[in-house]
Amino acid sequence: MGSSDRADGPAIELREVSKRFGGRAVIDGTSLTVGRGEFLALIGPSGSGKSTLLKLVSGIESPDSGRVLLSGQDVTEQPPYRRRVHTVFQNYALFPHLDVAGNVGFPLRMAGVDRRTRSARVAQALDWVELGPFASRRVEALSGGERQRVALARALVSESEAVLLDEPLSALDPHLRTQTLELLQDIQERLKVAYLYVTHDREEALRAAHRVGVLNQGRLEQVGPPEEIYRRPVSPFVASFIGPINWLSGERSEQGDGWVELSGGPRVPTTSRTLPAGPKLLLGVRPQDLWLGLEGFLGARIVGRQFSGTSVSLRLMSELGVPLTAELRADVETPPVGTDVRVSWSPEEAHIFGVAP
Amino acid sequence: MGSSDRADGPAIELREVSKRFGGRAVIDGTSLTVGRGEFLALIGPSGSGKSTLLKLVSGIESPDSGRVLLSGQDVTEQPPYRRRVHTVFQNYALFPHLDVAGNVGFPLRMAGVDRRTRSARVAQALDWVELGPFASRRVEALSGGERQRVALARALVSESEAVLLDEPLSALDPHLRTQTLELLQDIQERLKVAYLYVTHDREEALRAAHRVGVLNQGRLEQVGPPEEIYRRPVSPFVASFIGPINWLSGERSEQGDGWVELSGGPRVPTTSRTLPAGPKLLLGVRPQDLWLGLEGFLGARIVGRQFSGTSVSLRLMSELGVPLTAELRADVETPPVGTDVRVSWSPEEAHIFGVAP
Amino acid sequence: MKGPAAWPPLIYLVAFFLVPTCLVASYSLRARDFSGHIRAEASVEGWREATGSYSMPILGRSLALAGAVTAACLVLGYPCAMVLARQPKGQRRAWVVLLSFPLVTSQLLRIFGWLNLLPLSLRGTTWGVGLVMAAAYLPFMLLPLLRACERVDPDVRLAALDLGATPWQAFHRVTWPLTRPGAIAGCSLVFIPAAGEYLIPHFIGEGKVTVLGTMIVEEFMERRNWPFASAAAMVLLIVIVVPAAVSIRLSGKGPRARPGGASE
Amino acid sequence: MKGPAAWPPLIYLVAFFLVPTCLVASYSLRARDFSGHIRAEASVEGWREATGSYSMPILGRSLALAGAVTAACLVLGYPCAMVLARQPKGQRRAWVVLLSFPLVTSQLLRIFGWLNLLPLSLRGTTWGVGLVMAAAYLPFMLLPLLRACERVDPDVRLAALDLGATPWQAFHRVTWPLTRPGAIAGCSLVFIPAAGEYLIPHFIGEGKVTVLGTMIVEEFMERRNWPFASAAAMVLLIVIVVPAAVSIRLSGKGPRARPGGASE
Repeated sequence: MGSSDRADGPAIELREVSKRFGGRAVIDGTSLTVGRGEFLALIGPSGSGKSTLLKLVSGIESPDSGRVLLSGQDVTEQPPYRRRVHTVFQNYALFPHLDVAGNVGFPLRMAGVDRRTRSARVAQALDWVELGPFASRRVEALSGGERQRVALARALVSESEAVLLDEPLSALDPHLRTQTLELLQDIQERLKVAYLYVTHDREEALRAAHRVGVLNQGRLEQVGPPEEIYRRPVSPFVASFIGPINWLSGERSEQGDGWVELSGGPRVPTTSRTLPAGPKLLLGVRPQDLWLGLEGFLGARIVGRQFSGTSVSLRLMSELGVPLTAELRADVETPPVGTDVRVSWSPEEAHIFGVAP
Repeated sequence: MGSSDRADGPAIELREVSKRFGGRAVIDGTSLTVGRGEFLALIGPSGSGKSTLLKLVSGIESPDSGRVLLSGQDVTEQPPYRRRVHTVFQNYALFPHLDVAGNVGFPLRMAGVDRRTRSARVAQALDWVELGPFASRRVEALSGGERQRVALARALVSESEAVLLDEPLSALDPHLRTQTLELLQDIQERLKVAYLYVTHDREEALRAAHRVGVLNQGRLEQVGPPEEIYRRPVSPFVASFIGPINWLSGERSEQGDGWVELSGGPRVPTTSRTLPAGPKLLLGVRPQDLWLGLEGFLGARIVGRQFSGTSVSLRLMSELGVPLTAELRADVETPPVGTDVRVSWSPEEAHIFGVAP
Repeated sequence: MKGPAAWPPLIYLVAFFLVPTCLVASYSLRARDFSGHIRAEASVEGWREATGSYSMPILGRSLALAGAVTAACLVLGYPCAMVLARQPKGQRRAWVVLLSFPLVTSQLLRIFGWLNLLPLSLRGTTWGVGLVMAAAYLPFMLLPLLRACERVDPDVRLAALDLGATPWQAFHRVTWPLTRPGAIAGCSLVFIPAAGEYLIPHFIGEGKVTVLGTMIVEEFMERRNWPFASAAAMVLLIVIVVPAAVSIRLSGKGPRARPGGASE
Repeated sequence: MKGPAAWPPLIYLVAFFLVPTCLVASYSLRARDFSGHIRAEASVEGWREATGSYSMPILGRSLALAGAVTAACLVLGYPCAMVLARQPKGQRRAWVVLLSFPLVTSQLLRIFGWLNLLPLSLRGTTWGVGLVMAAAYLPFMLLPLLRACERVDPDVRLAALDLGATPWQAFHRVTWPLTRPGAIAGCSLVFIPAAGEYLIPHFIGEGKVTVLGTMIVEEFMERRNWPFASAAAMVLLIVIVVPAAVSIRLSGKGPRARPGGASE
């Protein structure tokens, strides 16, 4: 079961894959490549098809059209137990009648690995997830975090090229998520295994993945490195989903390109890149990119203030009647609630999209 | 049932209350006052006695010693159904056999309010929580967020002076928490009702409450406004619990007060206030208060980098062998992993505590 | 989601339940010859006898007996179930096993034990039969009641107290409505077999307590009046199906007692 | 948490189960006079007869019959339960109600229905008795099996396939071990009452199939050999208690099939 039988090609490749359930396209002509040793995170709201995409890769579902390739081999027609890719299920799906070693060794046993090799490799996999002394524990006696790591060890133990992770942190307590994510990252780097990681938590994806894909209604809207997705979203959906944002509507100024006329308000400058085509424009600025001062594009009144330790977030009511949120560093003195201020932003930080009328 | 029968005094007052379960003091001589119309959040790790404290106020548990006062009246000996304070339970504890209006009207029905008045006040309470059209819905047909609001309306409908909230957001999806917290805040301000709000999420408490109390092993370590708790924690426990922090150990410098000698490393300046007494000192600096540059107190190497949208967090290994975390704004250019930098901080932002040897 | 067609249990129901029932129904509408053999031609004589002046008092006695047994089981079982539901989980499980014991050990053994325990004045009386039936059927009441009580979120009762309900109001307005489906299930499980009980009236009644069960056996086996016996069995089925249908209706409408967590 | 003391169910168990059982046990160790009356002095004559050359073949036949009925129910019930567990929740609930129907409607009615359905060649034979018993007891097997199948997290089977198990391996290594406690419970619920069954051998066997249940009734009621009948009842109890205790042990050790979520 060494690496000699591996074909060339990316760890996972989907080519124009579609899947319908009851007439509805859950995955709609999606192509995606996960390179060898790459950590790719897929994010999207519930119902966007994230989990279905994983099932198409693992073989639990088969696509209506399109091809699925693992390490360059077409596995579209193969049942799940022939595909050399394992899944970390959202609820872990551990075998409650087996102990930790029995769970982790299951894939090896199914592959016919002899007992002695098996126990050595199980011990190794448990070391990766820092559960060395837990081999003979009952699964029921484990905490949520420990179960999660058993599920991970079970998916890693046969050293296949790719592991699928279905919202692996969602059942964990918030305070465990950060450290578990770091463990996932460390293992991924150490073993050079490819991760296809599904989550609905944008911060997890941005923090940990090499590339992030944003799914919306069965279609991949954008795939790219985290900072690219965050700084240059290709659609209002991506911009909103990847982080909080203030939206202002407007249209192209008649006084020439580079200016946007906000609905019922002032003109604001933009960077010189050509504005999108739609007759209506949508201009988005993230809360931490808003500046408050005596000068600025827009008048606004501070109507609320929340301190969160690292930052202070101010709720503003702008002269346009649109509420805005600004997030300032907590160590900067902020004006009190009720103050009238003017709001501006750096034109480079404004995300502008055209919308159909 | 108007406000005429209310005595004077704070909405909730606990005087030296203790409660033991099986020999262990779960609440240990705690005094606490929640003023009229005040939003007080209690935070603490699990097992710190937060929920027990609420049960002592509602009367579900009675204290072994100490007094409980509501609106100035001693209710220590009264059963829960005589106390004019209602609870929003962590799992909502809605009555599954009653519809929404039946749930919200329950306290009024128990108080003998006639049907017509009842339905008017139920409608009003449902308006407060923006569930007006849901009166005749089955509880089972509601989403988690809607159930939470029904539980809130039920606790508010009899317009008592105080409402107890037991981790009201913990069963909600993360994306619902922010908006539900704002709704809770709005209602609290509008109705001038006192909230005693228990949570293990420090950010919720800091964002929303007028004052925050930190519970540790049945004792209130500190009570104060959020910014005071965050900026001037009275103990290492409070400093750690209220937000991430880097700890360095050291001792008082022999060269005079105002300097701390870090264990195995350099001297660092502090503000002129006298240092605490303990022979050993603990110096804490929050990740966002660390500066990286060519000059600084400590040498360190950047060993990891995570982008989270609004900020970049860098993992550092200091020359002391202690790992540090620095959090920088995402729009500032950060040095790549592997760079050697020097770390410093403003002496005002360092929290210094004495520790027993 | 539509699951796969459930053919195997359907076949079971039809072959093992529906067919025998229909056969009995068809016998109830036939005539008989004097040796007791069923003849081909139709007749309502069986039904006339089964609803006549001989049968109706027996039917009435059977239903009254079953009703009294059910009421006794409910009154005895509810406090037991409430107490058991508050036990820690492991102990509760052990209790369920212990309480299931009488269900599965030989009924005969207990009947003969009881026969000798009963005061002489109760042997061969309806009271004696009722007492033994209540003892025999209590577990059928207890187990569904216990399940219903377990399912009630304890916080819901605390919430009622917290919101101003006295302990009695909390029971009347919250605990009872939430456990009612279990009580209805328990009552059905006691009433239905009690109405057709044969063994206990036969052995404890010592031939002096005639109920539907003993009457049907007598007609089938001794008097060999099959149309009458079949019609009486059908009357019993009808008398049982009506309350069962009602109880399924009622418990089907009952709420799930423990509301699920927030779903995405 | 230690709950309140469970006195009411304890009293029930002692009064309604333990006392009658002990009474029968005491009778089994007494002598009798010729009219069948129990005398004061002790004797092991009852036990000698109950374990003698007349009784032992009957005991053997009863256990073999119960075992065969149990095996037939398991083989028929397992596929039914698997199919039902995959139905949507509402339909599953309706099926449970339908399948409970034969349990609660009059046994007599079905026995007489069967009596007339059975080919003449099977009436009065052990085969015929076994067939009717299997039909009657199948729901006792089906309901616990269905509950066990329902509790198996479907993702666990998918995980097995995902991790390289063929469908047969997934059944053999995962589904079966997880549903085994339900199978054991079902087997106990069938085997135990089947070993002591009286009604079906009595009516379907037409006096030609003697099993423990019919033998005990005959000795008690007709021959009035109470020490023998009591000892035979105790033998039945012992034969039943041993497998029951073993099955409780086994199912008590069985895992909870659906692992709970992460707890704090």
